[in-house]
Amino acid sequence: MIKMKELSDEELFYGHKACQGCGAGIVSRLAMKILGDKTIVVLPASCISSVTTIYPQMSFFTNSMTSSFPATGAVLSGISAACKAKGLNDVNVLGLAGDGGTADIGIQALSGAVERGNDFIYICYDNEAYMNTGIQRSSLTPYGAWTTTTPTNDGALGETKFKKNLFEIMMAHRIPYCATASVGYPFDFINKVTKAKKIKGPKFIHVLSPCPTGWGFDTDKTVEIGKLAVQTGLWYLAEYEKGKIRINIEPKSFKPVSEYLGGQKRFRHLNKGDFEVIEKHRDREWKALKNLVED
Amino acid sequence: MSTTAVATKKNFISGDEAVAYAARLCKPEVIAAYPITPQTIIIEKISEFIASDEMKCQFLLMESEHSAMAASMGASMMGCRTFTATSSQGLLYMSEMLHYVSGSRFPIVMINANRTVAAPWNIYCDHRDSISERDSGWMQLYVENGQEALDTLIQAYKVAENPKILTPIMINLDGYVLTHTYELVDIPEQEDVDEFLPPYNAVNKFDFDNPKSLSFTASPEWQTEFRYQQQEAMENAEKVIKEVDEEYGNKFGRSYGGMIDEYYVKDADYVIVAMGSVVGTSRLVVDELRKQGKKVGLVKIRSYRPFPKEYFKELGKKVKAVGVIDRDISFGYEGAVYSEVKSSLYTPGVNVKTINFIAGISGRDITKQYIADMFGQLEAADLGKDVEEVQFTGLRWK
Amino acid sequence: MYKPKVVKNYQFPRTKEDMPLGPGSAAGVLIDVNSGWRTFRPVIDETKCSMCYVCWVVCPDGVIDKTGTKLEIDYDYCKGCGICAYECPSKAIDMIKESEK
Amino acid sequence: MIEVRWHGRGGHGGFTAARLLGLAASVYGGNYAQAFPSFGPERRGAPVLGFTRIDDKPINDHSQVYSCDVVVVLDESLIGSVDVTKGLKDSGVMLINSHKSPNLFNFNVKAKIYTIDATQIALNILGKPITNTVMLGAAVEVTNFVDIKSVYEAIDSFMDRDLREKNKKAAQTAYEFMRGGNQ
Repeated sequence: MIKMKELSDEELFYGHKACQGCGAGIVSRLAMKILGDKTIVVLPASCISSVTTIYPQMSFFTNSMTSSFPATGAVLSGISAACKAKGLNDVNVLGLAGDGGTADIGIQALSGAVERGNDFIYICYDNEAYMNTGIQRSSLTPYGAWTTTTPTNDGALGETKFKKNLFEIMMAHRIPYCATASVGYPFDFINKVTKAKKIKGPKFIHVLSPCPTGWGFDTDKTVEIGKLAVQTGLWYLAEYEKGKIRINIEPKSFKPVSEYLGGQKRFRHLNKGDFEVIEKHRDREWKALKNLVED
Repeated sequence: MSTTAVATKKNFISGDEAVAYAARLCKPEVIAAYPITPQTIIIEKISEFIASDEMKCQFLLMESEHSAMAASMGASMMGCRTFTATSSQGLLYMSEMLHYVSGSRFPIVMINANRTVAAPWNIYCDHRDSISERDSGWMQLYVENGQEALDTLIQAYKVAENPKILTPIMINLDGYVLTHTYELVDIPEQEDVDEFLPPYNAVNKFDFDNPKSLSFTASPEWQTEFRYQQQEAMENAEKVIKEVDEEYGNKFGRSYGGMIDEYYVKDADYVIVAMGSVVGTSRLVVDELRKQGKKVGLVKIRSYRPFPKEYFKELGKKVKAVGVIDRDISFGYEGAVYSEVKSSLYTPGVNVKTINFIAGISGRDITKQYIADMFGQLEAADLGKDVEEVQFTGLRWK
Repeated sequence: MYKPKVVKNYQFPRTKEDMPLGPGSAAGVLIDVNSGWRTFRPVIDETKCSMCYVCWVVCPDGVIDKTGTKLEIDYDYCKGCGICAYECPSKAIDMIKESEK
Repeated sequence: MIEVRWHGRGGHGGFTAARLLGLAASVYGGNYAQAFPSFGPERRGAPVLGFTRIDDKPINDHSQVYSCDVVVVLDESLIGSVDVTKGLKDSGVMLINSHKSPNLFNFNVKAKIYTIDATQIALNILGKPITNTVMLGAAVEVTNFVDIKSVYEAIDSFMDRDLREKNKKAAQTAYEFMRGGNQ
């Protein structure tokens, strides 16, 4: 466990143009703090790339590059192999991508890179839609959420499918390390990045990153919403390492989902029946997780 | 062809194998590739080299061509010399990355085994794949046999990595006709290649002392200037391609004329312009027709990008008719090579006749008879006969 | 305060030679500030602050400085989101309207 | 220039023979050669073609082979389903792997027809009905460009160590058989 006072005062991610209260901003900043200046950051088209690397203002203070949208995993492979070719053993190769860039268009390259076993850390900051381009749904948009491509006019539900389980997809690769995290639990996240930094091979951290702009909440509630997601059981904090799964925080009882959903405009059209569907799905997901833990 | 100045090993190998040997001689530090017919043998051969320790490099077997080019770019960002190879659908699949690489100024060298593009699906040679990537910002060189593929690959790194150029190069090798054809190929000694091609000393790379942001976003205020740089680099390449080819010739005894190779053009009335393997076959036809007293000649375009426009300006003043063989067509217009040759030929006062031969589509053989007929058509056009400007050679119902 | 600073009077390239070679340039270059984004500015009440650093951790822009004896805010880059104030366990941060400073 | 066409079945080594002939003629024979398969994916058992061009000067021709000086049929059963005589020059020769006498083949060609029971030779020497080096040895006898010693060198450089001697013997046996004149 890293202590707060030990955290570096060096800001390697600074002066960026992300929205006020950006969850992905918290993720990026803390990750850079842990990984330090011997880090190469690969950024596909995403919120973070578009708010950090616009010539000549560069908000990453380490080596970074903007990758094409689908290619993050592959670029990480190339850089990782090049580090090997150059005999560099102390470089952190970091992919920092959104949910669309990871779970949709980038999943082939990510899967390939993980399967090849190249040495990198991939952090997916999940704001549950294509936020950079104005809130279009991704395969990680949750059930019932409004987005511009899952509209809710005339009684429509919004997103009709449940969020894809990326954690399990990564586990299926038998990846050396993967974890979920939430902006609501920054220390849990920091610990996971610290752990990932020490492990060789591919590492994947999936961080729920509330987005005031796309989800519809006040800019000061980003961390709070991230906590509620965990406390209502709609997001779990877990780790997979050496073939074992660990649940990091297991609420004794879940807060009502309405506490999480009710605080966000994207869910304001949902009714009690919808909440029940979401709760049922939550319970199924937890059951599946616990079954995996017991295996 | 003069005698070789340095020691070489004669080998009877396929074009693909020649490429693999050339890649080995160039000592790339990272290779990221994905197999596709008819390029596959290159990747297989390199796999053998790596497995037997004859070649030392980081070798990434990718899950797609898009990723192969993306990984190559990642490696290039670290200052590594890289190599990859693809073909056809694969080239198109990596299209997005081609622009990324050229725009970011990484001197990646790639072999493209020319193969048509579906549909109709087919694995045989034409130039639809590479011509479709004409504007990707890559230099495009076309070779006529396995030996030239090997020599050009070695030359290509020296051109691409030149600090005034820093532009990627795609070497186009006709699928099957060259990739799968075994010919006598001289393989130079490693130490001679090392002398000719020193390790890549990258400036455009990550640096831990002075960290860099690469491939960044540029607003409309700056895009034009970056694009201008790319055009300027291509213009610089025109000279460097020739210089490097000459230097190679001095050392290894083989050179190819730089951007252009001429065959009996000096006093020719009728000239065929072509790229790739058909050039070799055309040489024989020129020999035959010359024996019959016909004043025919041949121009091989070796460098399609940068395009040898100055050469054609001069050619237009000297000849009576020019035919261009395109192994592709830009539907709704004409062959792309033809368009460009034509627009370069015509300078004030020049009124040369031109014909476009769309030939060798999707592996259709371009026979010596076809080529002889092309010269016949040029003569007919010159004599005032009504000749169709854009023709599909060997069309069944004609 | 230990935070990156904006480059004053940043010189844009004027000639061909000034241009970076392709889209690659120095990392960590800030040519403008974000202070114009705020409606509310966070103000730390030193008497209430327990120096727990929660605000420092959760700030998306990293504008809180803990290198001195008290916490300070880099108002050049604070966007005024208010997460610090909301998350502060001691309620030591007030969000004050910019025009009422 | 002479042009040789090899008729075989996918996976039976017909193209290997085409390559070995090219290798023998060029690297070990001091001439120039070109060898290429019938382009495309090779399906095991399917009728396939291989080609060898040999010349005393560099070969620029990259068009396909339309007329042949030599046709080699590695598998007699191909005759009938494939036109093995296509493009065969009047001055050319055809070699067929068959135990039958050449005059039992009624081709409407002026070219000379030879047969050799390559399968039997292969079985005797290699223990397997793989006829490519046998037919290669036979083909060498009818092409003036290539010395049989070059073929041995080609086999030595091309084949796995444990296969070399047997295959050289196979080629030699066929070569000597053809020398004997079995028209």
